Amino acid sequence: MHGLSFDIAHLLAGGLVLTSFMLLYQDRLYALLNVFALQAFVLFLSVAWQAYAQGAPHLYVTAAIALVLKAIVIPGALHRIVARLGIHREVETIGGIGLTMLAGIGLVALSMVVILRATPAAAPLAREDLALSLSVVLLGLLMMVTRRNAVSQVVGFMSMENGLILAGTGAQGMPLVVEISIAFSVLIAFIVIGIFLFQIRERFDTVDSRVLDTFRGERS
Amino acid sequence: MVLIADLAVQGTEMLLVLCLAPLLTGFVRKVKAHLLRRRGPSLIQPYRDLLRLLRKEVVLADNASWLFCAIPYLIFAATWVAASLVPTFATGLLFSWSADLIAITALLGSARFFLALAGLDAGTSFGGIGASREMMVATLAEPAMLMIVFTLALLAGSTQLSNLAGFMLSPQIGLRVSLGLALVALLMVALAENGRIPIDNPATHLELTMVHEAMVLEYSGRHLALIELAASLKLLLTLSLIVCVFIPWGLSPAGSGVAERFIGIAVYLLKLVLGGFLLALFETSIAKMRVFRVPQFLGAALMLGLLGTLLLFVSRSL
Amino acid sequence: MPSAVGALSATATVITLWCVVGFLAMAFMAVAACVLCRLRDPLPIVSSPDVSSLANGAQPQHNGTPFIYGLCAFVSLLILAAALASLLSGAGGGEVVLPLGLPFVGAHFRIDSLAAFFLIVVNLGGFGASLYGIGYGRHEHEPARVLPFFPAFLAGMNLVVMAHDAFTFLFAWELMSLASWALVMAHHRQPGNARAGFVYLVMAVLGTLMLFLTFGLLAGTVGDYSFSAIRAHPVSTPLAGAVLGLALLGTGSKAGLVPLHVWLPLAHPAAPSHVSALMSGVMTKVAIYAFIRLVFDLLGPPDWWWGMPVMALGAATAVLGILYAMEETDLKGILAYSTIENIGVIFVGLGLALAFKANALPVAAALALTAGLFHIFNHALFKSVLFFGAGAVLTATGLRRLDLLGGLIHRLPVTAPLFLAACLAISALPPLNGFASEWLIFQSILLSPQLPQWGMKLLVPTVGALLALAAALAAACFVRVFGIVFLGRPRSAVASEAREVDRWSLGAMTGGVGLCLLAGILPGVFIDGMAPAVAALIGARMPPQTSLQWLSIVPVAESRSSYNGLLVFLFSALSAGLAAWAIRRFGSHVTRRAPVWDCGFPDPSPVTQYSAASFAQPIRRVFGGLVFGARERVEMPAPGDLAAAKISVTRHDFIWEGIYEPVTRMVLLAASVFDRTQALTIRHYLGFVFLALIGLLMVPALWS
Amino acid sequence: MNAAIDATALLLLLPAVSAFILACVPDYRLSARLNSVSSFLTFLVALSLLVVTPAPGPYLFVDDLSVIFIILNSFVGFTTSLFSAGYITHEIADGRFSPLRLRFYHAMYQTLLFAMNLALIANNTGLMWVAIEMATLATVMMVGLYRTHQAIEAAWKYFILGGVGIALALFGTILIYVAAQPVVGEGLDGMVWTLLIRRAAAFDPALLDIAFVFLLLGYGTKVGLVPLHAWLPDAHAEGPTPISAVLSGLLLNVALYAVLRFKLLVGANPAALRPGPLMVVMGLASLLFAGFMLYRRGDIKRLFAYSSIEHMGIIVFAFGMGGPVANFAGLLHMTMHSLTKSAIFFTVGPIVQAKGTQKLTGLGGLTVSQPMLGWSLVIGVIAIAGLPPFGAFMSEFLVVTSTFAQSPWLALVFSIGLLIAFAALAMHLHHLAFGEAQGGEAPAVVPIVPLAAHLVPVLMAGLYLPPALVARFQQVAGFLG
Repeated sequence: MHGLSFDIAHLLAGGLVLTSFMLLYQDRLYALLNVFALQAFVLFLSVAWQAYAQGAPHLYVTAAIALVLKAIVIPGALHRIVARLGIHREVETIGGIGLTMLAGIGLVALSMVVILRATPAAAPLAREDLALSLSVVLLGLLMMVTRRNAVSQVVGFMSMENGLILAGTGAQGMPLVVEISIAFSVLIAFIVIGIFLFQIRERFDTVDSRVLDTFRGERS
Repeated sequence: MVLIADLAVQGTEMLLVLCLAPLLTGFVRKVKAHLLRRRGPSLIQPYRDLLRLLRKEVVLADNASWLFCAIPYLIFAATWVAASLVPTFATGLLFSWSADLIAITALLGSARFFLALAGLDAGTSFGGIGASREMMVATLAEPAMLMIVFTLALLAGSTQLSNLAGFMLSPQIGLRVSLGLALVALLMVALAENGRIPIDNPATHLELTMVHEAMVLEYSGRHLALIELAASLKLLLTLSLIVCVFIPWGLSPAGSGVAERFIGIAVYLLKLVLGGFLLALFETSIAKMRVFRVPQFLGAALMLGLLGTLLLFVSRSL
Repeated sequence: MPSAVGALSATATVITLWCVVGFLAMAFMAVAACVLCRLRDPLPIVSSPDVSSLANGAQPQHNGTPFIYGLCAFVSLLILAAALASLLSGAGGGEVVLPLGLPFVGAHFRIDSLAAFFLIVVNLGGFGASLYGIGYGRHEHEPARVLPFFPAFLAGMNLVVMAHDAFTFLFAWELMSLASWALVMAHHRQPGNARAGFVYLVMAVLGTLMLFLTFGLLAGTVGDYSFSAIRAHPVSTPLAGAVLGLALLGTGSKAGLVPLHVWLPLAHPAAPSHVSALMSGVMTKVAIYAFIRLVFDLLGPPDWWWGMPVMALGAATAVLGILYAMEETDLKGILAYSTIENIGVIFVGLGLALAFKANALPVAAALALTAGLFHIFNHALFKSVLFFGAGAVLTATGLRRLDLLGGLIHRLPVTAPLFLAACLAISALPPLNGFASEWLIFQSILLSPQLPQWGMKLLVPTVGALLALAAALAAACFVRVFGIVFLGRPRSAVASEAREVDRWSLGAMTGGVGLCLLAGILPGVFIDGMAPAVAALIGARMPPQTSLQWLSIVPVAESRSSYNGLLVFLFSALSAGLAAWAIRRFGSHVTRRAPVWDCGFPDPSPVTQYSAASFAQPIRRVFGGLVFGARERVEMPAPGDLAAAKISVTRHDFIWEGIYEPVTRMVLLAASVFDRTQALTIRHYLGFVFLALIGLLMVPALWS
Repeated sequence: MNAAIDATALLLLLPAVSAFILACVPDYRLSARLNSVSSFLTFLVALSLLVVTPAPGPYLFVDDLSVIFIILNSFVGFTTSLFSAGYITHEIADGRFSPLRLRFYHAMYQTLLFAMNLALIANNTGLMWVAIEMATLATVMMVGLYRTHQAIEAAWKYFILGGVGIALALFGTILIYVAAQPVVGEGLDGMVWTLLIRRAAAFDPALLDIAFVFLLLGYGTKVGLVPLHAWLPDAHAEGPTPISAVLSGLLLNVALYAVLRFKLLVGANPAALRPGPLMVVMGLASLLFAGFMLYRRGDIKRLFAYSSIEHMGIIVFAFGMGGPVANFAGLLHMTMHSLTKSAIFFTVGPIVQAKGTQKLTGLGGLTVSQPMLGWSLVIGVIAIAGLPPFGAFMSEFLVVTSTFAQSPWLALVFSIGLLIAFAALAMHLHHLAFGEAQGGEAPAVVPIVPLAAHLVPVLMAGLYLPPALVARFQQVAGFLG
């Protein structure tokens, strides 16, 4: 792979990490969803570039899924849910944004150390991609851990999935099976989450998982 | 022929202790009375008491069981057997190997066991007091006694009294610290076992201080006679034991002739007189202690016995 | 002839195995019968057990009870015969391997002389208990909770003794625990029994896990769990010490070594009495069998210090056990504590044997081991009788508390003397068997100055003193038991209306007492019987006893000590008879009944009698302060005040409070701390995942 | 050859087709019966694998390891479907299930069986991942089936934690591919088990290490290893009881299977981090943690859910220790746990239905009020606690003794963990089974057939293991290394 295509791939992957940080930084739900859409778009670009660079046309499918589903449909749906529930101002973070960002930087460092040390033999693109996608995965997980709101947890979860897709596409020649499964799972995940959100709203009139947690354990 | 002779000696020994026992009790009482400047009853008063008791009717408590009636015989039998196993004037008696010092202690233990049961049988509070205190005394006196037995047995290499006495006569024996400790402990235990002052007062019927008398409170007539006789036998036994182990001189060994036997008897009687006198002297010069001081007294005996044993264990390797 | 001898032994093994199968089949039959009854009558009316109806002899329907117990008795007798034949023929070898159990090892069974001896103990006890059960079982309210487990329990104990590989052994061991646990839980409605069952089960599993570890050390490295393979690969010295410790923990928890004894006084009273007899008299012995098998047989030559912990624990167990018994007021509880005491005595014997064996003094070792084994046999006998007697009291009155009993000697004229005889035996009084075995133990202590180690020199005399103390306390304890329960005046209405129990129960007790007397007056026969087992473990034996003059026993050599139970017995009987005859002949035989005198202060209320607690008070004042931290407080009202005076005693069980309570507290505390994780939010759980991930990623990141 | 391919295909086809059919059948009695019949046929097909081992294809394959899992799974699946038939009748009568929901339930049941079979016969890391994800989603649906507050929370918790676990597992899978790619080559080959395992020694060890971390955590979440276990108790407690049985008896095993496969892979590379110690630590942590958690439980199903965590800890510990004996013990323990734990849930279901509560305080004296169920529960608990004469005793014996030879301290800690867990179970057992009966004495239908089908083999295994089974287990144990 020549220099330019490597640089572009690298840039796009880096953009994904950046958007992850932006996700961490948000304190409004609408803004969060918008940033998530942005991340999905970056993912689309990245996957599309990989498809072009690797000459693997099946990756375009993945890219398209990312664009349509994650950048447009899901954020839109979530927008509507948030609007209907009227919770757009509530993103409660744990431990403050600053601390979260610091932790995020630590996570990126960790993933760099872990992956780059481990893969001296692998193709450079795969290495970089893996490191960056691990960062995205960890940042998504961090987001799930530091957000109380169910919608933002779902966003964190999907951000993790984005990282996984980045990793999958970065791996040279990874069979189609995986892409389909990812798309498939995102679809199902969305459905399930949709059902759950629907029910949760139906029963508790809020998607704050704290309310869900009131019971938390022994049946009383 | 030898067997018959042996049997005769054994029989004599048994009869001797049986006959001597009340005399010893009477002697001690007499000496005590003299020491207290009283005239005191005659020496043969205990015999008269026993005979009178034997002739009297037995008054049984309503609640008394068959065991209550059987116990005097059992106590008497156990004590008598124990007493006849102790070499008095002769060693190497026919049946002396059938029970050793441990068995003698245990036989006395059986007698005590039954006596305590008798105390509980009528279902009175005094009987209970006596029984529980007696067993308390026993829990310390018996291990102390066994420790003494251990000390002696370790020295002599046998728990058999005849062998023990034989060993004490032999020149191997020197002046041993362990022996001294054992002697002191044995004296203390002997006082406790026989319910003498300072542990118990054989003459008292003051309710709260009595131990032995409380248990036999409900006995009368021939039953009481047997128990009194057993008590006398026990005193004699203890004294014989002490003199046999610590002043073994004059004991006639197995297979000796009639003359030697008689000398043995004479020496034995002398020893008894001496022992009875010392006992009376001791009893008149000391006051009875409170019941709950007794454990300390006996605990000391136990410790002395243990110390004696330990010293032997340790010094064997030196 | 060795092949023939081996064949004989194998035959005995096979016969015994078939008998065990018979036990299991009986258990299965009982289960099937219960299930069938249940199916026929799906909604039985559950009646709660009623003490008064029990005392009045109201008997529920029992069709299977005599059948099952009778069969059990028969099968026990069969095994007993097989084991006796095997022991007396002196056959070793004859291993039977079945393709059961652990697949790559198989189930090994073998009856060597040690196993044969213990089979005799087990099945003698089993026979007695079954016989007793034929009568006693009729009073059972829920026989379905007893009948299936009783044969299974017997099967378990027999299998433990026969097993000759680690897995089969532990399997049988745990089967035995489980069956006895089920029997403890038979009267599950009574308060406290659930706790008893719980403590018992946990202690049993603790013991089993320790034995797992023991066998892990013994066989784990080789990977072959058969005993012959273990014997062929002895462990190294430091490891062997660890094995000894683990074996002490594992078998001690079942045998009742202090401080692992806590379950005994809870579980033994809770079970039906014939089961208590088995648990106390036999199961604890099976635990000792396990100890002997592990330490004397499998572990190889002992180190000199091995005897010390065994002896020290044994002595402590003996004294503490009997002191606890002195304080206990539950009849069966006292018997259970007294079992602990006797276990201690036995362990002292075993410890001495270990010490002698390690110092190459085989004859002394043989003496000590014989003493231990003889005491095992004796204790199985008299403890069974005592529990049978307690069961008879329970049947007659429905009561176990000493303070409600009394005067039963009048109401139970046959049980009382039998119980008394067993009390005499357990108090080590001549001429009964308890004395014979304790005498042997004392004799072996007297041989111990030959031991060269200083630790031994200091320990052994102390142990001897403690044993003597325990023996004296045991006498006091059983005076208390017999005196309070059988003598005096009845302390409750039920006790005054008790009725003698059935013939089967009395027969079982009579048989036990007869054997006690026999073993007491002819100890030499029994010692010679045990000689093959001792010789197999030590390599030496006590000199043959039965050929001696007058059937006396001489532990080591003629010149030293001897004891003749027969003569002492005859002698005493003769003296007592002589005295009785003389008095009949010369004295008065007039007897008059009159009210009790009591120094002139008789009180008709039975409450004024000495109670169990007051009987124990002097001894508590001597030892209680140290051992129980006991404090008495007397509240004496001022003169003129009509209020009652009060005495109250506070006691501490230092072992329970010092070991078990803290452990329980710690476990519960940890449970509470961990339990907080049950009530966290999803976010927190995600946090756990996150932290686990980061933590694990750090490992490769920081690895090199 | 053809027949063999048919067998693997049938394993997938049967549940898939029945799922469709069951989704369409309105009558619940018929569908329950169909459910059982289909599960039974699947079980028969699974048994046929014993006779004919199909040749591995690029997507599906069967080896000795997976045969054990497949047979066990289809067997428990079948018996649970029998139990479920009785169970749902009661639920319908109680009005907790609507017929529509029941159609969904049956369809999901078969989907779950399909997904698990797929996971077990997949010859492809990606396919396996997809199958396990599908199984997760199916169970999430079933856990939330009652639509109660608690059920939805349990399902939500399960979904989120399961989702994260699945995501981690996927990352691990990708890493494995990345590690394999330079050696095996690009494309499908890089994910085929049979190829991977053959070439694993040449993979980049550092990458394998990281991959194993992700895979262990990812699939470990589904195994219920501490600290990833949080979904498990709630999911067991709030779903229908047959699902609790399936979760404990099957799904955990499937996840464990995945972990074992990857352990094999990583273990085949001599330069990689040993996977054993990681598994040992997590197994031990699960055992100890779950042991302590058992004490304060107030809900009977949650109690046995924690016991499942404990046993998964034991199994993972055994496999982590490795060696022929420990692996054998691990396999045996897994089998015993599946059978016993589902049997326990078979008794718990009717008990809870009869008493109308699953709180422990409301359940007591079961051997008095419901003797058959009560004693079955006692037997089940004794069996699960590793007491003889049941099979778990043998496996625990082997684990402890073989571990003690290698590392005594670990064995000691392990034993303490066993004891702590045992004491807790015993404590609850005494309350549950004995004493005065509490709550209703309503008659309960005893699921005799499924209970016997589970407990009798468990009892038999404690006494006698057939040599054929032993040979197979030993072969697999040797193969697991």
